[in-house]
Amino acid sequence: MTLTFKPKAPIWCAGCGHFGVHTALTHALKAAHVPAHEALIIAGIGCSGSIQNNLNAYGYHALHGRVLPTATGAALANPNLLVIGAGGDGDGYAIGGGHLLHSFKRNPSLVYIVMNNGVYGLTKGQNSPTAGAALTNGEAPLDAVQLGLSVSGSTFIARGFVGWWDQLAALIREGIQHARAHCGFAFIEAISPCVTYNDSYPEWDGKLADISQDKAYDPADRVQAMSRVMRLSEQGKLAVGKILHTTGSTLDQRHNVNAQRAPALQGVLPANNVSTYEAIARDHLV
Amino acid sequence: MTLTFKPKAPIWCAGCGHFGVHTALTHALKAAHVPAHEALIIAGIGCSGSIQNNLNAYGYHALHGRVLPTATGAALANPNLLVIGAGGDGDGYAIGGGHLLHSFKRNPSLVYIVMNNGVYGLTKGQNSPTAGAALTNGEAPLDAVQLGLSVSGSTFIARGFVGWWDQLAALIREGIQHARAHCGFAFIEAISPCVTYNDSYPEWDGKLADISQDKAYDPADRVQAMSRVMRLSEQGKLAVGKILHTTGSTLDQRHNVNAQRAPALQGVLPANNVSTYEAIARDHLV
Amino acid sequence: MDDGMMMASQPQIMDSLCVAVAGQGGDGSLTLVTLIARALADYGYHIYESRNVASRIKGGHAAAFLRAGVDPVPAQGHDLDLLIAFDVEAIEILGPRVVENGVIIFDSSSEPCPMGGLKAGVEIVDVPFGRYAVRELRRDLYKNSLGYAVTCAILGLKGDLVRAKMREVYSRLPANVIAANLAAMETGFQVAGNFGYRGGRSRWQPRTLNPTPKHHMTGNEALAFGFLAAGGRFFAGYPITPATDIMEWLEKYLPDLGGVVIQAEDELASINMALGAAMTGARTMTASSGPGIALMTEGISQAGSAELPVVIVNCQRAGPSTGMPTKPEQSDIGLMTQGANGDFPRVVLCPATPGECFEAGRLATDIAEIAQIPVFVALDQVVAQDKATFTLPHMGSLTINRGKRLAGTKGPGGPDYRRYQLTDDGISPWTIPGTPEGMSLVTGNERNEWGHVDTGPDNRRRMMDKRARKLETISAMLPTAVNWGDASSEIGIIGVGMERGVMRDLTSLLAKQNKSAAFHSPRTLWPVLPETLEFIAGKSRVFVIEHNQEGQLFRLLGGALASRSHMTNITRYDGRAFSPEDLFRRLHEEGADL
Amino acid sequence: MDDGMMMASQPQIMDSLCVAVAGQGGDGSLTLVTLIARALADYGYHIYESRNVASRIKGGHAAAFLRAGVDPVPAQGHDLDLLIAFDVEAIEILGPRVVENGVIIFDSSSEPCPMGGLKAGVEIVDVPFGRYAVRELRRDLYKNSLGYAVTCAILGLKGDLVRAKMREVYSRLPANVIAANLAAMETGFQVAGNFGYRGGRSRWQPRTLNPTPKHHMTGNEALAFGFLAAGGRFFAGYPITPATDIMEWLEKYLPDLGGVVIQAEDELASINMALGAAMTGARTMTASSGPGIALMTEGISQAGSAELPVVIVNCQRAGPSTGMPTKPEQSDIGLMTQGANGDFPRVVLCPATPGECFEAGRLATDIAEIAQIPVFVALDQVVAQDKATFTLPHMGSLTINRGKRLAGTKGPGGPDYRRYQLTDDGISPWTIPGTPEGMSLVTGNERNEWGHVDTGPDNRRRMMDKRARKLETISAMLPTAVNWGDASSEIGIIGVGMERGVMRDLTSLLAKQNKSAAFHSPRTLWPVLPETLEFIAGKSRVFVIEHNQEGQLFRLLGGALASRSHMTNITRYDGRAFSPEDLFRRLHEEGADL
Ligand SMILES: Cc1ncc(C[n+]2csc(CCOP(=O)(O)OP(=O)(O)O)c2C)c(N)n1
Ligand SMILES: Cc1ncc(C[n+]2csc(CCOP(=O)(O)OP(=O)(O)O)c2C)c(N)n1
Ligand code: SF4
Ligand code: SF4
Ligand SMILES: [Mg+2]
Ligand SMILES: [Mg+2]
Repeated sequence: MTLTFKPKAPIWCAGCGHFGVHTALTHALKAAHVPAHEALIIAGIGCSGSIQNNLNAYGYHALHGRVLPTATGAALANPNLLVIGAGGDGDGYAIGGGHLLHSFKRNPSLVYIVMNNGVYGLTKGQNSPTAGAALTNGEAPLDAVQLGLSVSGSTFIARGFVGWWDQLAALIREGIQHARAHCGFAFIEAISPCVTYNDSYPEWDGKLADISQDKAYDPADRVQAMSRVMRLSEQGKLAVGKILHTTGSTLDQRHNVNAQRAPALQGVLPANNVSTYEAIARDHLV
Repeated sequence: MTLTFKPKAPIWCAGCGHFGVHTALTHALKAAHVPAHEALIIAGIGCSGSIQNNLNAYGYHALHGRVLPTATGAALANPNLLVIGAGGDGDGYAIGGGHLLHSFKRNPSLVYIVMNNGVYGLTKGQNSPTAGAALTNGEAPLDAVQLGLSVSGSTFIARGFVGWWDQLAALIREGIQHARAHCGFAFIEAISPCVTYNDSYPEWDGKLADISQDKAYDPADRVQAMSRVMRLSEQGKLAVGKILHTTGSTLDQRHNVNAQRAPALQGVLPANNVSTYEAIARDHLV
Repeated sequence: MDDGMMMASQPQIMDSLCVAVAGQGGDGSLTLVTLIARALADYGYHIYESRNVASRIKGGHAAAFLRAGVDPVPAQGHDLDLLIAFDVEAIEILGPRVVENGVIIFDSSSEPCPMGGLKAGVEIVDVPFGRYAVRELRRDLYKNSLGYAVTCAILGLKGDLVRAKMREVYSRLPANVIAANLAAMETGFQVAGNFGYRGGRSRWQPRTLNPTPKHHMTGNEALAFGFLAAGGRFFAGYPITPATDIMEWLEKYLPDLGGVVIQAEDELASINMALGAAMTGARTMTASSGPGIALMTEGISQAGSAELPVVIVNCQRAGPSTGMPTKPEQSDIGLMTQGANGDFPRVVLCPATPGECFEAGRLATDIAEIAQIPVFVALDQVVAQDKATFTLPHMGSLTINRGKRLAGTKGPGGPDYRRYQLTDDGISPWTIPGTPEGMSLVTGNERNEWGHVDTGPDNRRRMMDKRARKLETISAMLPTAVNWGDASSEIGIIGVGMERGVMRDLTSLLAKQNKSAAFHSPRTLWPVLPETLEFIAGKSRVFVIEHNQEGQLFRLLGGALASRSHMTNITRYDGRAFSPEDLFRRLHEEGADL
Repeated sequence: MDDGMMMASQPQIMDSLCVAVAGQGGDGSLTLVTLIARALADYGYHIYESRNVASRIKGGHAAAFLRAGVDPVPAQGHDLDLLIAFDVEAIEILGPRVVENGVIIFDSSSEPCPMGGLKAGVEIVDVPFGRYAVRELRRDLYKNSLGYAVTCAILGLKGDLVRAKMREVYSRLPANVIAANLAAMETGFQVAGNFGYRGGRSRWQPRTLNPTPKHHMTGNEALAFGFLAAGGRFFAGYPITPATDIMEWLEKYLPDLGGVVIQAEDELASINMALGAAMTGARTMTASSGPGIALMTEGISQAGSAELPVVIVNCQRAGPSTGMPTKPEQSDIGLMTQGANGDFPRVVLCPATPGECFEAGRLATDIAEIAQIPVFVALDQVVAQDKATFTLPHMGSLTINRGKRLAGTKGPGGPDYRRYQLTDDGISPWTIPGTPEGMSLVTGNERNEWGHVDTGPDNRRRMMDKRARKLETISAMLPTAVNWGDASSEIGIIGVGMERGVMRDLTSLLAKQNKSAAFHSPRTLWPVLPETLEFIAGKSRVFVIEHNQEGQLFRLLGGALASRSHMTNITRYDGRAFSPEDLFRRLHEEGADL
């Protein structure tokens, strides 16, 4: 057997929420039976952005904020891969906010996990877009779940909490299945407290509302999902669970990309394409 | 009287929707009694991004996609100005999408008008994020109104149609009043067809739903506004009118910026600040 | 108008011809030039087309140019034989460039043609286009069809051929539109006839040359084709003048080959999508112009650090910032060669003709993958958008080189696989995600051979040195300069991109005076090749011609150790190309003994 | 342990002292160094502090250094007199740097101190920190307080002073935490006593120097203060190592002065917020490091084109791309001097000490507004984050120069007001939005004097030339180099930023051997000043010392016409600073006759 890199132990502070995400993701990959070499983890920059070093899979450390375009390029070029983007809330919602918007809209078949701790961990504690109003002198925090619901192309939106470990793993597993079945973009936010700069563990218990408990809740109904999440938010609560799960046009479909037809999977030797190239050349004769 | 630059005649194609925005904005500025020298128009790059050349006001031609950060910087530095951002849908929703998100969240007291024609006019007809699914092979268009509603910090969201000229002017006027009263971010999308590359005039009449006609509609209720807009969208309709009008923490408040206290309004001569500077220096003695 | 007057002399044998069509943006001058070009190409002429437009959709002075010749045409000429002017502004701007005894076809619908500034003997053919076209919906097209016939009659082109060409060019339009335009063309023949151009009487007489079929492409198109032919299958871009054509061309051809063209939400997304695709092993490109390239620099540095192959095309336009979007410049040389954070190996190619653009697209794709680095292709608006006839290489003869890419599904062979293995040539064998047991960590941080972060000083030095060695390894692949003229001349003239053509024309201009110089036109901008330093060292006087203000190429050569005591910089930055006469004058002003 | 053994010799008079505190990130080494520094400063010592940390929050080798001297300290030294090591890794990495007869205080809680690689006579003071601190909540702090007392006892500092300093430094902590740490300190004194350091017996004896109060700031802090003191009132930024401190410092002080510090969503927003604020007339700055500066280049080009004053600080770290975020480098020289689209005038200052950083912050703000251009201040991680004692200028003596800014509410005076008026010095008088009758169009496109788009070639040339003239106009304001050493030496040594300090130390090292050289340390990187070219021309051998791989400064000087046949480049890019000994060796290897 060839020896490739060995995953390292995480370097997070003891108690960091990101450990929980790491464990949940490891379990979800196993539960979804993803062979190690078919998974490509594309991580952001931040404390969260070292998770790829700790997993048995292909890993890429993207630029700060560019997890999603990178992941989109990779997933479109080779749809046989399971591409999993993973990063922080600063990475994904501040510098990467525009790409998130367009990923919900484009609906590429990949998974994106955001580790939300309300803070920039690696740069030592500045507010992230999800920092609570108490920290921001009254600025309302961003709710990426609402944002995702507002973009009509989105198909899978969930939120978990590292404290509720098994639910988080299950949500990630479902997201993986969504992406692997080429149903589109699976967005999962993990509430993952930063014990060093924004220790919010104590707050969450009372604040999280697990929507999956409600048997009547229908994740296929976007409008109701939105009302529910918004009403909860008015009550100071954050919805957790599988919030949206529906179907829609995917980026891969629109580009006609699949296991046979994809950029990384073509025989690109000129010799195999001479007649096509000659036809193109003829188009430009005068 | 000093002679400054003379506004030029617009250079748009005959029939371009942007003429309608120009007229509506001119009237709104007059109706809101804004002195010419107190208005600063910050335009994007695109056909839409030449509107500042045609108005009697201070004008700035920003970088493509950077209308909002520029406008935020200007409005925060001098709150006595009425800062009006104006640009295209490519400028504002594609390359500028992340800034739009954060402007809804930050709620700076300024006006932002997006001329939505579903197309990149100046670069000759590529799809913009609002291009209809028929043009994009099934990708759902972005609805910036829904997006804005999903960000809980937003305070003023409206949509008009250049074909309904007087309503558009009235919406812009209200937006101007919102910003001038330092109530926050006034977002107005103007449906403004591009006759050359995406002549959608014929479509709009049947597609627009004027929400202001409904006397029971309450623009202060975000959740209801969202449901209404989403339901209309499911029916293939686009809501027009004043969709959200509420109050919230503004960026200027949080930074304690006002007519007396603002970066551009300070006496910055060192002589006026010697004692403060000395105190700071003392903080760093060992 | 005395219809016999201009016909007194014999028609002139057409060895070369310069035509301009000008009016307001949206008048469709480009279409008319295309029609004439296609007709002339049928006679076997070499063609060169260019344009000068404003950054707006309708209105503003807009001109299209055509130069035809029995020999390949290196650049747009300055002097005009024939001007088709749709308004007075067109006469004011271009009239003075019409040669003695040249012809102006003028749209006299609203005003008479102003005669001031015109040279002696210029014939004015007055055509009230508006009067004829007033009832037509597609007025521009109609005007062009009319003008086409008038022009072809004056040029002495065969009516049948002229008619056939129009049918061919308009073939995809609706039948009623074609019919209307064919009618307009016939009206045009009548108008020409009224001026005496009928029954075979004309001002020019075309040669019938060897009609070998030629390809006719812009630099952008040829570059895109070269990329595609090298197995390029992924393109991510964002519209921007003058680079958009590349995306549009690829959108037309790439999907059929299992490729993808994606319009990103901005340039940050384009470059990072490209990096993501590159990681999967797809051959990948993006393209933009100055403002977009500036946005991409962080991503380009990431490609350099993470060792990802990507081709970045920069169709340079006049800066700074938004500048003059439709005007040519070469003012991103500093940006491309040195504009990113940190040190990393990169290559900047600078083709000058459509044929070289094809080759650069092909070669850049190979070099990027072989060395696992970002490779720029630097065009300027002239090279990018001017359109010329040339011959593409034989498609059956093309090859590609995938460097140290390991076989698809097999493990990398050795007992262990290190993505960033230290090697003598600086290049690590690599395998793509999906390969069993090929797992790797790819990162923009400093790391050890396995891809794990490692900032230890020894590791750092080794990794930096490894990456730097790549340039040496691929040095033999870098395209060398085109040299011509009198190699023994004491005077050397250097220029890249759009300067190539005018340097060629200057050669002819000098030859007429029995003069010469040594010309050197690099095709690799970075690294600066030894041949250029040797060329400079071998002359007693060297002139560096370039389109920017600061002398960015001049500075680059100096930074690369060229001694510059005998070097002179000739710059231009007004958004206009040099004509050979301009260049000759500037060289003289700088004391060139020519 | 024989408690009399080490005390046999007389305590050494402390003229200079190098201390390191090292352990895992989060151990709080920085706090301990701060405490010691404050105590030594009270004796009148000059202090220099630096750090070496990994890019992670907890864990990873992390070290803090302190060098104290009776004279100002130019840089962190290499040799250590005293090492406080919290783990074995710290000994392995730093132990070999402890001088003969130096002292190591070692945390022996889990392992004994490894002795391999240590120099002769090094004394090990074994302190099982863990045993003492185990019950404490704030374990790190507790360890530091303990270590502080042990160290101070060994250094021979007066107990009262030592105690008072801790109270002072911890004054803002809760009372119970203070009490616990005071107790830890007393424990520390006991531990030291066990090793014989009690009753006035110590290894060193501090001098009592003229205790003039000194300011103690990092380059980042001093730079931020300079900006603020120059009337800087708007800062937009985005966190990034090692630039974040600037934002954090300004957040503390700017709001009280009616200023604003805004944390943007990314660097594109920061630079464009800065441009928006600059347009209103607020004096404006942003700061970042390589990756963020790369993202800002489009905006910087816009500042150049639209003629907006803005200061951009680049705290350079090791690239390429994410590289090594906490390590110093000078590898964005190309990016800052040439990395943006198009040609535009810009200035790059490069201060080397906190005092110069203050002045650079002040001056950059003035120059930006006077010339209406973007002005970079280039730091490297060492200059940015090392902390030294110096004396700030007298605040009452500061002045600012607003250039051609027209009076607030008055019209611009003349019969007409053109934002981009063509002037001999290239600078157009300007007025800010809100001024009645001062309306203007500001744009990044080429335009006429009024601000309307105009791409005509004559207008273009005039506008480009006008903008280019600005650099000439402000040339007298640009800070000149610091020169020292033997001006008549045939050997010249050039370096900027972090190289300054080591060049100073090298001077002393050479002096000990009765040798010398001419040292030249520019404080303006761009434009390259004539003084530097003259310095180079006047020497027979010139060495350019810099922290990057490609020799970016060397290339810059060559590009600026310096003849380089007698120039040698000495580069380093392993993330570590030179020590004077390193530099001496490298110079020798390159054949420097020193
Ligand atoms: C372009 C750029 N800007 C800034 C940074 C500095 N930076 C590194 S991590 C980070 C934020 C991390 O916060 P988040 O994404 O929330 O991750 P966390 O550390 O909280 O897990 C920033 C701003 C960078 N690396 N690149
Ligand atoms: C960084 C950058 N990328 C691309 C461009 C090219 N560009 C100019 S206008 C434009 C899009 C215009 O579309 P929109 O904003 O919708 O305005 P419209 O013309 O439709 O009014 C683009 C992509 C640019 N100027 N700068
Ligand atoms: S700083 Fe916060 S986010 Fe980072 S590793 Fe520590 S606990 Fe986790
Ligand atoms: S191209 Fe479209 S958007 Fe641009 S001016 Fe013409 S009609 Fe308006
Ligand atoms: Mg975070
Ligand atoms: Mg548009």
